[in-house]
Amino acid sequence: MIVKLLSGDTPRSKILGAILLMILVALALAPFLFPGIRSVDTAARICVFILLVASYDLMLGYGGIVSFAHTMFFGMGAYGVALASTHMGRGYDALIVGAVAGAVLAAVVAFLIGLFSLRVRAIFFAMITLAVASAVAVLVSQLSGLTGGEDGLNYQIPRELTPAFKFGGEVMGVKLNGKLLNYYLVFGGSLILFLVLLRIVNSPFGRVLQAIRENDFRAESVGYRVVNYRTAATCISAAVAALAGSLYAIWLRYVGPDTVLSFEIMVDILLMVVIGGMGTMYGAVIGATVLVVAQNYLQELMEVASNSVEGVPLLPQLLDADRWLLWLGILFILSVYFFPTGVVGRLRAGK
Amino acid sequence: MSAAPKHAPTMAKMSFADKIGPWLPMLLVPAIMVLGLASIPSMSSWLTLTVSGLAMGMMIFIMASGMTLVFGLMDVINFGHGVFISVGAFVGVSVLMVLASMTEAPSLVLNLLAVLLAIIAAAIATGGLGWAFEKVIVKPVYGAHLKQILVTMGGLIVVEQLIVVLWGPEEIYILRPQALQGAITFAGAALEKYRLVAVAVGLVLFLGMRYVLRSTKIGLIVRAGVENGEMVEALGYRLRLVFVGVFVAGSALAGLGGVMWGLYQEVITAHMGQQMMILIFIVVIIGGLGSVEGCFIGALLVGLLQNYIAFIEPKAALISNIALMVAILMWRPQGMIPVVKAK
Amino acid sequence: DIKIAHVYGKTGPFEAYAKQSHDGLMLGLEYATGGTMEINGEKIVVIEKDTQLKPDNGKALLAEAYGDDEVDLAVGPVSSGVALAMLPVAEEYEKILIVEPAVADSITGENWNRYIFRTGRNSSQDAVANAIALGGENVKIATLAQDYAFGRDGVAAFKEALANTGAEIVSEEYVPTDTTDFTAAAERIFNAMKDVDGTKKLFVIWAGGGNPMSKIQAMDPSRFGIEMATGGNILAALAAYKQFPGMEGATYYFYENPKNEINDWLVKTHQERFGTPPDFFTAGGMAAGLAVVEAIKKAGGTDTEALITAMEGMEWDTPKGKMKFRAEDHQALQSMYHFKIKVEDGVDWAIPELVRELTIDDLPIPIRNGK
Amino acid sequence: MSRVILQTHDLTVRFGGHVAVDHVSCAFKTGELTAIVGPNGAGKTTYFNLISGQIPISEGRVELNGRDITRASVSQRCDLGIGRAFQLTNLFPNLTVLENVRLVIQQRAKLGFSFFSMADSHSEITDRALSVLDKVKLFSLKDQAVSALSHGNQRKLEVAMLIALDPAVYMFDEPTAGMSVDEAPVVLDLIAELKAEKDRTILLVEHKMDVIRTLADRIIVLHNGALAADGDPAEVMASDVVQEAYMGKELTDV
Amino acid sequence: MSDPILKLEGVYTDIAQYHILQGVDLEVPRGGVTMLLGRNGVGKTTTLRTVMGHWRAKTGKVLLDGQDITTLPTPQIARAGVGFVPENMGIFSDLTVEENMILAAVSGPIDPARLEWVFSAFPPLKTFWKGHAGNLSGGQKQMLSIARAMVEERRLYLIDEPTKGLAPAIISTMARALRELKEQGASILLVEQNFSVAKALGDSCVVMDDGRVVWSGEMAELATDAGLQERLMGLSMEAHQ
Ligand SMILES: Nc1ncnc2c1ncn2[C@@H]1O[C@H](COP(=O)(O)OP(=O)(O)OP(=O)(O)O)[C@@H](O)[C@H]1O
Ligand SMILES: Nc1ncnc2c1ncn2[C@@H]1O[C@H](COP(=O)(O)OP(=O)(O)OP(=O)(O)O)[C@@H](O)[C@H]1O
Ligand SMILES: [Mg+2]
Ligand SMILES: [Mg+2]
Repeated sequence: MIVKLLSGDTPRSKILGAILLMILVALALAPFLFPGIRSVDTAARICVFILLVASYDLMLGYGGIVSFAHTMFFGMGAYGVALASTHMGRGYDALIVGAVAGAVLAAVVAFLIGLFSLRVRAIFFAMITLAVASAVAVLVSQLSGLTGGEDGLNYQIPRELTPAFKFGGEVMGVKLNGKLLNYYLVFGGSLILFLVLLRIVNSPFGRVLQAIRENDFRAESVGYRVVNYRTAATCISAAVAALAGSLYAIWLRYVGPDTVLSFEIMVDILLMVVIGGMGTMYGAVIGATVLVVAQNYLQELMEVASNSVEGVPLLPQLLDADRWLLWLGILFILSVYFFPTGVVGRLRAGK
Repeated sequence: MSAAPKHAPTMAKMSFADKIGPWLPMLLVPAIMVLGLASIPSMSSWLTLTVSGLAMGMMIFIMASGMTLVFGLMDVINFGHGVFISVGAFVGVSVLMVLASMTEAPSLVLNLLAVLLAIIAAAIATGGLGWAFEKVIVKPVYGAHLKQILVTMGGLIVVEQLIVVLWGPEEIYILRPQALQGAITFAGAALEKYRLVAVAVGLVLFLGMRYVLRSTKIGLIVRAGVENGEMVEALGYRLRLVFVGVFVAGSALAGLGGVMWGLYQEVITAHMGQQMMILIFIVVIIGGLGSVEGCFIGALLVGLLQNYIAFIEPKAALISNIALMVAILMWRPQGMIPVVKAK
Repeated sequence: DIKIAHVYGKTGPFEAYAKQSHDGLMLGLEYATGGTMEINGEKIVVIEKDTQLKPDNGKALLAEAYGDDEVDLAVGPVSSGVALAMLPVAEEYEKILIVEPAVADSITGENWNRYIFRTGRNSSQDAVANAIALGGENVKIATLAQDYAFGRDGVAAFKEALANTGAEIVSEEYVPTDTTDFTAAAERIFNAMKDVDGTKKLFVIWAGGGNPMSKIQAMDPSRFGIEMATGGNILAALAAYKQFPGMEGATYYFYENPKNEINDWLVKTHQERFGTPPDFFTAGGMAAGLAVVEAIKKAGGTDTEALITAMEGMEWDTPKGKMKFRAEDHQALQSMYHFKIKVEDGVDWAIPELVRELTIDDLPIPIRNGK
Repeated sequence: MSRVILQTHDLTVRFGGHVAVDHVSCAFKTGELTAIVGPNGAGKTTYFNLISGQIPISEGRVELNGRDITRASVSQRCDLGIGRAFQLTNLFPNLTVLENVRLVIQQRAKLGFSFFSMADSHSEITDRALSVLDKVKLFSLKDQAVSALSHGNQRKLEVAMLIALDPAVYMFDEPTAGMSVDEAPVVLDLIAELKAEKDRTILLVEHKMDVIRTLADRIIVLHNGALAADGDPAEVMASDVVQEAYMGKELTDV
Repeated sequence: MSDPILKLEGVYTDIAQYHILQGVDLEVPRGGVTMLLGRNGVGKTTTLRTVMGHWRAKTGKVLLDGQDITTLPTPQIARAGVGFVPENMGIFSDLTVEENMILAAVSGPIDPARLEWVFSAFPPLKTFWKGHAGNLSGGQKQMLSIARAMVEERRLYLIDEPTKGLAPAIISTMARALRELKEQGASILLVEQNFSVAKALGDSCVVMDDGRVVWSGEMAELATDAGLQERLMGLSMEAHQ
């Protein structure tokens, strides 16, 4: 049954299995295990990013397609929900319309980009996606009347999903309110879509993608229409990314270019995929968890470290919480160094 | 049975299009200039825009030249290239501040000497940094683009933060050396004097790089090494050494670019190089990977087009570079003068 | 204890501003409590949170501050985008957010809610002050701004304020934020102004990096009788103003300009502790710190409703002289400074010498929150 | 019964000025094994490339079953029944041997766009793949990554993939190059077996004369891109063209 | 006979976790052509790559002219006078034929006389001198690969299956070229599947099976002893002409 849910793609390493299980449990029970606004927020982000990164892995790890437009698709989903909620007023219909419209738009745009440019070399495809993504970012900033420009949009979502909605009292010291429901919406949505992705990469379609990644020329000559497969992968990936964006928008109740469209997020996604392990899907889980936690808590950790080395020359300066980026950078380098095939690849090899 | 065989392969006459094809990119720059002339009503405006556009192109070329070596020839995507530009600028500007007596003197010779010293210092610093970068960060990821993007991004963040630790988070404002301030005006057009320096440096660099790549085997070794390093070593070349050398050279060029750009902007920040990266990528890619000539033409095109479009239709300036890239890739998916086949 | 959260972009491109802002806040608290850091015997605790300039982080961190850390009120952030994302959180938790130094008009405009106060200036204040400084009969002005909402709003506000001064806008140029080459924009402006009569000025509204001023100056606008003009800036940026002796404009703060006790103390203390004079955001941060203490004293505690009542219409002293939270939109009304650039040898920056203090009464700042 | 299945009319390609295939018109019948010989660089591989669609045609036409496929893409031609193995080994290097063959059969079964079935659940495909591997004696290596195979075994896999594709027209480009003397017969026997099935059309580029002598029904000779001879093996082999330009002096005379 | 130019003593080589070479002992006499024969996958290529330093011997020694080169970096092995024609040809396909050859001439510009000699063996290289090597036909690539090794004088040539894909006419010119190399005093270690070429060229011969050398001796001995051939390589006369 579990194997079937995982589409036969088991973690294939005891340690990996254990880690994944831990993450799953932690996320499933996050509001109870780690009560507190910030930690639940972090958990929700992890869920969204797992999904986002997994959708990227479908394209990159399985299809070998390097795209820099993934945040654009993410943003389409997010803005879909935001705009629908702004214009249709608060309500579930707005969420659904926004999410579906976002996903469809993302798929269509992916289709168009794919049709145009998946024929060219990988690196040029990457550059074209970069170009399109930055053009869209410019567009969002320019159409400030519609999109709120640089400032983004704040909007309302159904009351049942906000902290203002209370039902019952407390369970284990956790207030039962709309925020909790919202969290489980994000968690459940991400989980289901992740399992769907897992199924897709283990289907015959997924195998073809891998073959194309390995040798597109040969794949074409045994009869696979490479462009069609790549385009399909890009579309699916884009649509799922958009759905991840919608979940994020529902969670945050805010969208803005820095939050869903920036190149920084694109880099985060890449990093998560690679740290976790490309072409494994489970890598997304590990990469997203590690990185989101690091981004959120590294600073606090360093605060402590910095205080403990006070008096030593230069060290406190380097360990200053404001220098957290420095250490994140070092973490980047070390992780690529020590996990050349990602954490998942490493764990599987050393089983 | 048909005729007895002859040994030479059959050759047909090449069509005109086939013959002219390789030369087309060279014609693009003048073509754009003529187009500009046709659509800009005022002659003096056209002159100003054209000359300063070409000079800006030179500056972009200077910054992109290191990237052409490293990305084009070695196939290493160094996202950290931008931070080398920043480091170059910081080192160069620090040197210039120390040499204030030389830069504030109204003597062109003294001023240029100061700039030269700043450039040398910056190139040494970034070259050294490049050496460390290659050893520590890049070496394990040759051939893996994605990992290159990531580790160099990591390196970028680290170095950027180190700049902040060393120089502080504030932007630093500087003035150009005395004799390089202001503009010269001619025929109703104005051209910043500093841009003339950029043109000179850019031309020297262009010719120098061409010379080195054409008259030594270095370019060949690197290109061959990217395809099949084992074989290059089996021929007897110490590929590692060459790779390190080229990477260091690319980094030093970034340092040079940093000084030039810092003096142009007259304000430097740790992010300044990073902000130029997209433009640099565009130039390297539309030029065709590995081609110094392509990079040069690409940079001039970008410089000119930016100016023309910003003048004719400012709104379109937002995406003019991107549109240029897309147009060129549609025309030639490998870039204008590809030396290396893109993966 | 009295808990205050300072939620701001400590790391990232605005790091320098952030540091000033925080130093200022702490100095303000110190001055207002006479160095005890206590109000009515209760200790003030300041919690710092780094948004990394990301709006989503700003939101989460502010929620954490209100919800988990249970702070009494919050101050911040640097960037307008982050601030706008944070506004609804204050409303949701029904706690006060003092915005400092984000400038977007909409913070105390359309996106405002009653829990939001702002000690920092808004874009209109900048625009109106500059309009007064530059305007006059027979003055012809061209503007150059970044092509996004901030730049366009700034020009619109400037234009609106200029209407009463007799000056006229003859050309508006917008260029992409990442522009590095201003030749084309300058050329367009020159062409537009070439044949205009009157006093010709080119007013530049520019936020962040890039430095159009000196690049346009290098193209010798005086050929066409055009003078450059722009608002004030932080000290580091004033170095670049050395090319413009005699240039006029209006600024938010320059440490030599305000003459009052608090500013004297600020300049002296800052010089002692940090070895430099205080800057833009130090003054702003301090004003926020002073406002916090004043408000808590006046309200007699940290109850939100009491604070709101106390703060609406509250007047208090800052390094910039008297400030006043306007009751309608909670924007702090304050003086601005009309300056003229003087270049002195041996000073690292150009000096924006005071021409005239534009007081609260001189500055008609529109109310934009529909109240 | 044999009929013309594949036909090229004045097939030509130019690279710059170099005419690599020069107006080659030729028809191939079912059940026939045609050997294509010619000096290195004569255009044999290029001729294959034109038929299978790997490079665009400058002039002329290709017809399959009377249908003009000149404009069809590589994968379309593959669907229509043209299959080929490559001269320079060209596989999916990081997948296993089995996966390489499975992919081919899966495409034959038109399963590529099945998103939600599990790939491993299609056991009939796996079984077929295994039987093909068995035929080329690669069964024991089925779980090896292709990149770890020796050169000779990679050549065998190349052949296996073509057999798995089971097209109407088989094009082998020097299938035994680099295969040791005891392995080559395995592949040659397979080709002979295919030929015995009568309805297959086989095109074979080979440099080894003994192979051609035993297998070919017909030989065509390409020289400098042009068709220099076409006909019965013994006759063509004995002709001056072939002897002089192709065979050179016998090795023993060196 | 004088001491051998190349000598492998008990070489074991692993690739990843596989033990590929399992104690190879082999000698290449000075100034002769030594054939290295064996079925597919027995480790011939691995042996050559171990000599070049592409794979490293786990135990055992590789001696070039008496000098231990087991752990020397590849470029130094090459510069010690070893020319290598790898199995996959190692063509730099982005480079032109000319550039491939320029690179192959490690010690300076190409000697024109020698180049003419190379051209006489492989005329197509002259024709496509300025063309991209990646566009050459299979056989032409093979020629280029051999030509690269021949363009400068070497003490020892390691050549892996040079005749695959070559038309008979070219095979005979190539064979002539190899003989001329030998006459110039070079030694050659040649892996070959084409037995008639082996017979015609080889002076001595080494046969491998399963990662070991199972027979070595004079080529003539093997060439005339059908039983031995059958036993060592599964070669039977009827499979061959
Ligand atoms: N893409 C290309 N661009 C330019 N020339 C090419 C290209 N492809 C092939 N050629 C040239 O066309 C000629 C024919 O090549 P082809 O590969 O068809 O030869 P072949 O008959 O298969 O030879 P071999 O027996 O050596 O494999 C060669 O001279 C080659 O250099
Ligand atoms: N990269 C590799 N990883 C794992 N095993 C390998 C690798 N390369 C080769 N092998 C294995 O090593 C053994 C010897 O290979 P090698 O290439 O030396 O054989 P060979 O004698 O040259 O055969 P051929 O005549 O087919 O070229 C083979 O069984 C092969 O599967
Ligand atoms: Mg061929
Ligand atoms: Mg071999």
